[in-house]
Amino acid sequence: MSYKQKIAARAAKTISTGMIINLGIGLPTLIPCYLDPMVRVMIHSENGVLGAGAAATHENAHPMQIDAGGGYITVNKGASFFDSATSFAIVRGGRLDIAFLGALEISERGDLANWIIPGKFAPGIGGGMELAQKARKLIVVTSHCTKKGLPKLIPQCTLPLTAKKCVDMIITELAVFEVVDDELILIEIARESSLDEIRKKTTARFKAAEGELPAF
Amino acid sequence: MSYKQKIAARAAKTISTGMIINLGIGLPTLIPCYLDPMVRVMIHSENGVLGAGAAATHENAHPMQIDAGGGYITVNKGASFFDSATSFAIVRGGRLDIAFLGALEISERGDLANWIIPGKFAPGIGGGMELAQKARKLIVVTSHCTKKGLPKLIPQCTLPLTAKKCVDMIITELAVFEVVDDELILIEIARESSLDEIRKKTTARFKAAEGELPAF
Amino acid sequence: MNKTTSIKKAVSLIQSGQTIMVGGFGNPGTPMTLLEALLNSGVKDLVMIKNEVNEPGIGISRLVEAGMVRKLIISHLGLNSRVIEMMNRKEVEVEFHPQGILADKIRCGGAGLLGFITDIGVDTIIAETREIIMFEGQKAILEPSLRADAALIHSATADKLGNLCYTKTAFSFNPLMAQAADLVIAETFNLVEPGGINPDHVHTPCVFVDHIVQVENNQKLYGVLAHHVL
Amino acid sequence: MNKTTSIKKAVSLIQSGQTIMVGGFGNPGTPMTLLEALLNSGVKDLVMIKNEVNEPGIGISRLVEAGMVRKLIISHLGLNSRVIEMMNRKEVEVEFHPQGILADKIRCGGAGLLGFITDIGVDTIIAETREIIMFEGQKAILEPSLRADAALIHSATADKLGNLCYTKTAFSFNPLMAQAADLVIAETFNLVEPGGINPDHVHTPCVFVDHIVQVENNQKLYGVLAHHVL
Repeated sequence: MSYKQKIAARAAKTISTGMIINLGIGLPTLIPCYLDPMVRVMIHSENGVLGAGAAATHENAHPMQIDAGGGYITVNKGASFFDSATSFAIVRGGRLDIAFLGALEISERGDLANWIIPGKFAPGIGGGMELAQKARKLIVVTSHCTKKGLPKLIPQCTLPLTAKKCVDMIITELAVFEVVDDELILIEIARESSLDEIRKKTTARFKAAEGELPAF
Repeated sequence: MSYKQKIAARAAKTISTGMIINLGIGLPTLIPCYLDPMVRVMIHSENGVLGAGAAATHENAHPMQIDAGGGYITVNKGASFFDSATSFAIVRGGRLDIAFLGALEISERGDLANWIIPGKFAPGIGGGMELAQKARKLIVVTSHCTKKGLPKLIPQCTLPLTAKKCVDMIITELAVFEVVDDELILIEIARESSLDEIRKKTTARFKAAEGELPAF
Repeated sequence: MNKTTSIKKAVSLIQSGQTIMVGGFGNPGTPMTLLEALLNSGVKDLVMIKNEVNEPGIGISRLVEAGMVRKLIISHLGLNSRVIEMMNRKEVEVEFHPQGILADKIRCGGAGLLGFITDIGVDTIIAETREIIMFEGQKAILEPSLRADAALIHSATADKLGNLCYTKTAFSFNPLMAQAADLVIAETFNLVEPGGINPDHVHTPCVFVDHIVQVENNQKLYGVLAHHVL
Repeated sequence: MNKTTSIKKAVSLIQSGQTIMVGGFGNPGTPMTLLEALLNSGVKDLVMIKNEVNEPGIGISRLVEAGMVRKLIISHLGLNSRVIEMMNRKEVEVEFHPQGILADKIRCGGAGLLGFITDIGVDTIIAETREIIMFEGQKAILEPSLRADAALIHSATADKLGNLCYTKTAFSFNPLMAQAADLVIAETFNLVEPGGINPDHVHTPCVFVDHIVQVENNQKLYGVLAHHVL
């Protein structure tokens, strides 16, 4: 299992039947592979579909049926298609139970930065700002550190924000945190990791939940 | 021919093929009866239909198919149904070639008052304000005087306005006026009437168009 | 997620004092069965949002006439002389909006926007009760969005997940209100299984709808009003 | 009112210096044939509004790469490294908006409203370039509506009057842009006679559409992009 798969598998456990979820581009799109088949969710993709199914194959890909990441998709029974204004009425109207997004930085009070590195990476915001600000629950799924090995969970974001105090949960390959009352609470530790390692790789202040922490 | 029929017949002549028109409640709904059958228009009704046809009969009335006045209607080939936001996108987006409305008062610069008599008649504005303010051309079809015989074309409106400087043309049983550069121009006189009668029954300042005025 | 339920259970979720949106324009699209059940439920002190109030003895007018409605937020009272009289006697408070402005206030509420900016009515008395700003060189009204505790919706066809289709002039305010309330109850004539509606033809995606109630196309409630046929 | 015309005649109505909306999100809904004709028409100095810029060598990206576009108003540049490089070299100006905000700016333009009020982005750098007010006790952005000289629309089916139907994820920005431009040109795969579309299933009423061009469902332009299939 790669670190991405580990994160996706843990993220899948946050989802329960009846939920409406949105999966950001990249790592989040792996999450459905790890869903219990008994869990029935509806996947919203902001390009205008509710009820997205598995990725399409060369046999059943339809040129007019993609998700927001550009991949060809199937749809489940009960799906619907709609325009971009309706799609963001779903987002901003608070109809998404969970949105899963990646991160460049997360502050210790739950601010998220994930869309721009001024002067280096500025492809535009897409739907991320609205997803971050308005989903009922925002779960960040990300590697614990940057490619250079620097912590992503830091006291204050240095990059421009996607949204302030928007993150509800953070799932990395090392740990799971919840954000409660503007504080980071460590609630699970990866089997492969330890509190020590997490402390070393996290400059954001955090508390550990009481009792022995579950492993994942 | 009643005075209403005379007005409706004259109003029908303002319509040409390809136009999108909206008919206010009451007198304006008589206008299609006088349309040349060669003239193909699409009738918009603000309750959410484009392509309204003739009034329905007891035989073909459908309980879910009415116009904004509540009358059952038929629809023509190429009709469409839509919600109230789309319906007013048509109105406010300037997509109506002509809106026909009634009037309580019209000022000499083309202000219209037709929706409220404070303390006496206040059923609400409905779609009138948006029709008056945003139709490409607003044609008022009205009796020349009130039931008490008082002029409706007056120097300044005394009643609350529907919209300021919105009227493009006024058709009464006595006369046809155009509003050009905030001035009323008399352009036609009813066969049954005379310039003298119109002057007597119109306190709004107006000019007569040059040359002999056509009769209607 | 089968969202079908009984009319009794659905209407029991509406409480006195709440703000309720009601779809429809005239009879078409008015959720007649839901309104009748609400009438019989005995709730009171409601704020109701609708295009108009139907005609005397019909639809929402029955609730107003029964004294269950404290305030109406509407576009016009049409020909409902009974409710006009109640308004004049101050038995019901009425807040009027231009029709398309009311529609867009609701659409904005459903779209998670705070409000919109319009030049409609700037030179009229409706501007007196509204916030005016200068916007791009012109006078404009700031119009706040509108949401409700619950919306009562009429649909022609629904699937059990809550996807809705409307027909003819029964669209009107229904698709807008279906997005703008915390609790959305939709009645439907035709109930189908998921997959029974072409995904291109869904007018209201199921994410907006909480409960579906199948109702009978009862001609007493939904039939042609003879006095409106020429 | 038969609104069908030739692609040559339709595209000849677009002039250098104009602001043009282009429907679609990725390939689906992008009016590939209209864009190809526009590419060959030699207009320049365009301001183009689209969700994104397609991928290198595809759709609107071809016009940007050809230097015909002065400015892009979009939500993101996606994976289009060629256009990102052009932006970095200042060969094309890019104005970014959050995706749903861009959608609603266009919807507002089409609805004859001046703008809307939103809390999206108030605590971010996008607020720095926008007008901020206090609205109902909170910081909010006044977002002006957006219109264009012309809109290029892709539809699945159209009748000759200009009523449009979309399919699958090819809705996206098309229905919004079809309302928000002074000149609306729609391409369609299927052209039918008036009456050939159920009035309940019309997505864009014909009143918004000026010209219809029937185009071939050419797999070179509209086919599946193999690199996006897993």
